[in-house]
Amino acid sequence: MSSILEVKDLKVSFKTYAGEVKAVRGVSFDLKKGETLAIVGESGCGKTVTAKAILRLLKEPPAIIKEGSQIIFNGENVLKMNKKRLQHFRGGDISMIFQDPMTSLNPTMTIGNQIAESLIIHKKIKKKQAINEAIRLLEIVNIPNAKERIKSYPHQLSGGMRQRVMIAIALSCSPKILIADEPTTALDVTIQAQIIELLNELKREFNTSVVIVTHDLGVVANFADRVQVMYAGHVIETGNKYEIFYESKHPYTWALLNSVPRLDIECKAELHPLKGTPPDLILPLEGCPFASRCEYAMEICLEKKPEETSITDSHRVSCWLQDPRAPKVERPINLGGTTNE
Amino acid sequence: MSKEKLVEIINLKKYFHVGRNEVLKAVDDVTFEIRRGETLGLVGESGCGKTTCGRTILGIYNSTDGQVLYNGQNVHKMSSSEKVKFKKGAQIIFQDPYASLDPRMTIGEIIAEGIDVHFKLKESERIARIDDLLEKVGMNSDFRSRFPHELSGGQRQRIGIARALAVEPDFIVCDEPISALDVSIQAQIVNLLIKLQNQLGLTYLFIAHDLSMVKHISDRVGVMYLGSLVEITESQELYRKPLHPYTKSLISAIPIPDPKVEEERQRIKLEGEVPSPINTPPGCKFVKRCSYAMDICGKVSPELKEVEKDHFVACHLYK
Amino acid sequence: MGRYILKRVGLMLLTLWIIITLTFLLMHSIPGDPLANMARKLPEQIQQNYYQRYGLDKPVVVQYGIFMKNLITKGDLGESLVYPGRSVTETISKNSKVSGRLGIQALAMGVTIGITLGIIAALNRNRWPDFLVMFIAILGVSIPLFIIAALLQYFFTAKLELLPTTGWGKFKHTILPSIAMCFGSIATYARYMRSNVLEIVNQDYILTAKAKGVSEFNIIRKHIFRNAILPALTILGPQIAGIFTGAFVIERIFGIPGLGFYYINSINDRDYTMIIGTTVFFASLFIISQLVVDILYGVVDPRIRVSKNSR
Amino acid sequence: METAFRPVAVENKEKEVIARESVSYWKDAWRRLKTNKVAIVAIFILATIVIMTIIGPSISGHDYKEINSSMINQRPSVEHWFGTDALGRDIFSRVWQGGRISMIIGLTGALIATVVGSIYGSIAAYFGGRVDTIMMRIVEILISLPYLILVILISIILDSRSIGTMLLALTLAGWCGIARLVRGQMLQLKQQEFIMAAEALGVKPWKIIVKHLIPNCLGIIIVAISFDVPGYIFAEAFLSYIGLGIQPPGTSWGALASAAQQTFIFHPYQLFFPALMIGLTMLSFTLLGDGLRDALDPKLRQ
Repeated sequence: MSSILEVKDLKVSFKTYAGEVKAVRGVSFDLKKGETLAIVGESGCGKTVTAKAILRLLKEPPAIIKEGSQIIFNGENVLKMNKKRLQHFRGGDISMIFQDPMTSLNPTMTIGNQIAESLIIHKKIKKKQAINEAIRLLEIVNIPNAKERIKSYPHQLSGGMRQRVMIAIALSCSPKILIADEPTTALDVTIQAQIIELLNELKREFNTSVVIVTHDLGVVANFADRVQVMYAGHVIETGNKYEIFYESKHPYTWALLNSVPRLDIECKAELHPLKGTPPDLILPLEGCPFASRCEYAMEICLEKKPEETSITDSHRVSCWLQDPRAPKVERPINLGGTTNE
Repeated sequence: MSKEKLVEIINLKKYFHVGRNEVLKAVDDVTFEIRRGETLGLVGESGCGKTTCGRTILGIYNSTDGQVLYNGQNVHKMSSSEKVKFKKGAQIIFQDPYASLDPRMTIGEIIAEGIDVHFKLKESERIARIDDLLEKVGMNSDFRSRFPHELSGGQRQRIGIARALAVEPDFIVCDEPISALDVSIQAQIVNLLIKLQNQLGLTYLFIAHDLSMVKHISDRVGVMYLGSLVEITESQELYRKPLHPYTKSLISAIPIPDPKVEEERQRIKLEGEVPSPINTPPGCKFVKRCSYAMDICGKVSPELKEVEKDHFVACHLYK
Repeated sequence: MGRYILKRVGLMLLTLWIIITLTFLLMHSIPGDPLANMARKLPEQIQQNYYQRYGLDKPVVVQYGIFMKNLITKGDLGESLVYPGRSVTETISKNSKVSGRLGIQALAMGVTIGITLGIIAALNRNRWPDFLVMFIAILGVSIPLFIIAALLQYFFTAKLELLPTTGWGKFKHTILPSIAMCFGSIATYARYMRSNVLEIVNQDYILTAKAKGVSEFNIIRKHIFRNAILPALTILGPQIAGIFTGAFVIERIFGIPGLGFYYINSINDRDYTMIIGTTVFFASLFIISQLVVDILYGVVDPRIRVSKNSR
Repeated sequence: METAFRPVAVENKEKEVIARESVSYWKDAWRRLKTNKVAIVAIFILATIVIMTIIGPSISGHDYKEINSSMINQRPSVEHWFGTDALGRDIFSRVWQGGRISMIIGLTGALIATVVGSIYGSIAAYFGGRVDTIMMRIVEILISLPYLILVILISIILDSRSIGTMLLALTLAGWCGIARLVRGQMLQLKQQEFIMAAEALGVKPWKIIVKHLIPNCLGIIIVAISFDVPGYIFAEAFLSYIGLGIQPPGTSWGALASAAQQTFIFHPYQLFFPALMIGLTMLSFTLLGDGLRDALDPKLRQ
């Protein structure tokens, strides 16, 4: 499989009155055709910033994409695109769904017009045709009464419906990549399940590559092929979902998996939360960003940033525990075995 | 755990008038009990009335009808001195760690607020008490002079807990205390709540929409849908053997962080969305989305019945 | 919607009645009576006639009854105290045309220029067009109207001799007064639009539009402009008030025979019937225009339109 | 190198630590305001003007009432720094004397309106229900009148010629805006969870008002004052212009400017100085208000 998107050494900072916040600190990854990549991490880890940077949606200033960062789509550097090309790229080649469906639709425009807008731009069709196409799209995303609904304004729809409209807009021009930034976080569980199922169906049908940004490991287990775990602007571990869920190597990944109770396991044992809080991204960071909260921290962790180690072709991790000189540490979770199937 | 009832909620109703002839039945005829020393979880999707229910139980909202008995006393019919005593016994922790602390007060002042109402302490004792409370929630005394905006979400939530503990309550309503927090921080707070419960013998009403977390922390769990309590039982039982069609689909909708389990899971699809809680028609509120719906469901609203030992469900499927 | 309008109109009539009553009673509560000052030197008999003619010999309540009856049945606001025989209603209807023309012209100019400048400023945030517009806007709210008017007169008539200083009748007479009057509106609208646009630029739906590949021009036109301009309607009410009071000063400086001009004269003459009449007229016009603005806002903004329909 | 791989105990794991220094709300706001150069310049200008209105009238050596028929309409000179008016009075002294009146009216007017409006608004918000409805209906009616027309009416009735009656006329309807603002803010605050928490703890109502509601409203009230002051100075100038203001020999910036406006074409300097002062004051208050709003707005705080 060939890569459709490659991100190399992406660095993003924000200028604030308190100082420079280094939100993304050298992130590299690639996305293969038809694959779903999940970017996982807690708020402030840089996952949303990374996603927005791919479409160049960050406001510059205050955001600065540092020199040397590369985002390559089909061999073309997104960061070097001119205005015209960028407009075609956005929506045509790649599109995005946002976290909060309540605020991501224009309140004074009917949803039909909002869907048609992108069709008119990218498919160069007439308004009337576009509206017909919009009705078809609404039917695809399972909105009942599409012909009537097309005339609705966003506030007349529920959160779940709005997110469906967002999906319809995103998929309207059959983009090659869909970026979904916490698409279900603002929704209720039953609606969340509906939306995930819809996305699952659609990505198969359209053969779209998906980057999903989320903090919900359940969604990841259900939806993703590959997972990338981020912490304080760094990718600390990446691998396919089995590697991450069953054979992860980074203490932070362990902690993430251990801090959520599982509905299907009968176990009243204490959760294993992470201690403390993530580092302040304004302050300089030396060594491993996770060292201050890591149970297995060694002296070197506080001094030197760990290099990336390859475990398998797909599985890579940045942790000093992988060094041959480091003590051997048992993975403290055993997710496979304790389920009561 | 004893079966002694600490709080009894009997046919509690809380309606809001939202316009001419429009009534929002946030809590509609709900009956359950909270036993001393237990954690009762209350789950449901947004708008199901779980938060309103918790606030009405504490008397923050007046009830429209029905009773809340705390140690046998009706919360909504207390004299003002009884009310002060009740407020010392029953406390609340809020959802939003940003809105629940006064931005103009120091952490010390926030925690001391309850102490000043219910105890007469000398200044040195007062400070010692604040430090002790900070210690209890895993923070040090440096925080006493800090302001809320300097704290992270998890830290603020700890302060919220310390504020509630300051009056030495035996019952705490935890109103979605973790839903605004990051996963790793959620676990910290949940562990803290469990630790405090064991130490102090607290009783919790734990309100949340995250069923996995509720199941983890609670002894018993109640499920609400559009203002009604549809099912209530022990937390393991609820997962093992959900009876109400809504509970079944709710459990089925929750993704499990385990790829192999997810691949094998068969989902019960729940179509449509939660209807508007304004001017609801008679009958079971779940009827429109229920795949087992019968004629009677649209006419008579089912009563909460004990169908198995300690397992209550409001559904016409169970006689 | 219909019910909403009905309710608003009802409330408006109540407000109007309160204002009329208050104005009337306040004017009649002045120590002595309205005529005391001017009629003092007149012989007893003439004074008597005078009082009778205006009904001032009757108790205030009766006077109020007569006033209301005439107002409601005939739209009659009485007769000028200072210029006997001159009907207040007629004076108002004649002079308000002049003021109306000037006011509408100034309002239209102020709103259009203000909105345009505000958008330009916001889209060039922290660059020179922004600073320039904000400078103009701040000057507009910092300098009293009569000083602006004086400056305009000085440059355009005394120095450049392009336009007439005072007078009325031709279009050229309206140019300077309109410019002077709309300064405040320009300033307010420019500031308001600027902050509106800046807020909207940060909304999520603008991000959605960008992600769709909408061009910058179309984002401004279709997404920013419409959302920014709708709330701008809500401050039209105070603007209209500003135009009214602006007229008092402007008409006097430029010697325009409008209602403001007569209002100030009647204040100086203490012509009470004229004051009552004109005040009532101004207040009603203002209240009605606010109502129209509100209803208009409900019609154009889908968010409000629908929520009112569903009620 | 091997020692580098010894596990270290990461200290202070149990207790939460914070890295940045402690700042209170007001201190933080002041820090923000200080970084706003425009606002600081505005404060500086205002301070200068206030000081000059106090000492200005007595430093030129000419009393502001002193008429000198041999020195009428003099241009600015060493003797008369800002020139003289049609009666030969020293404009320098008159500008500062007038400024005194204008500033008093602006500041006291805003203060009275703020106090009255805040109390009115908080009462309405606190009691809610019918009390609130009636109180706000009254405000709605007052607000639906053009403000200056109301001021004119009241001035005529009070036959205002002194500062006192003028202040009365200006503030009688001027508090409505603030009342609305404070009520809105209070209603919003009442819904906040920290107020609910205080109620749940059994804190007495008056203590909730004093400790929570008022401190949290102070920010917007301060901003409102700084935007209100120029409004009163403006209104005073307007009243003076239409002949309902301060009467000679007393004066104000508005009265000075309106007197000079008629002969502006011949003696522009007579208008220039009062107009400059009005403009500078307005400008400074507006800019200061902007700065305060940015500094006190909790939405921008992170």
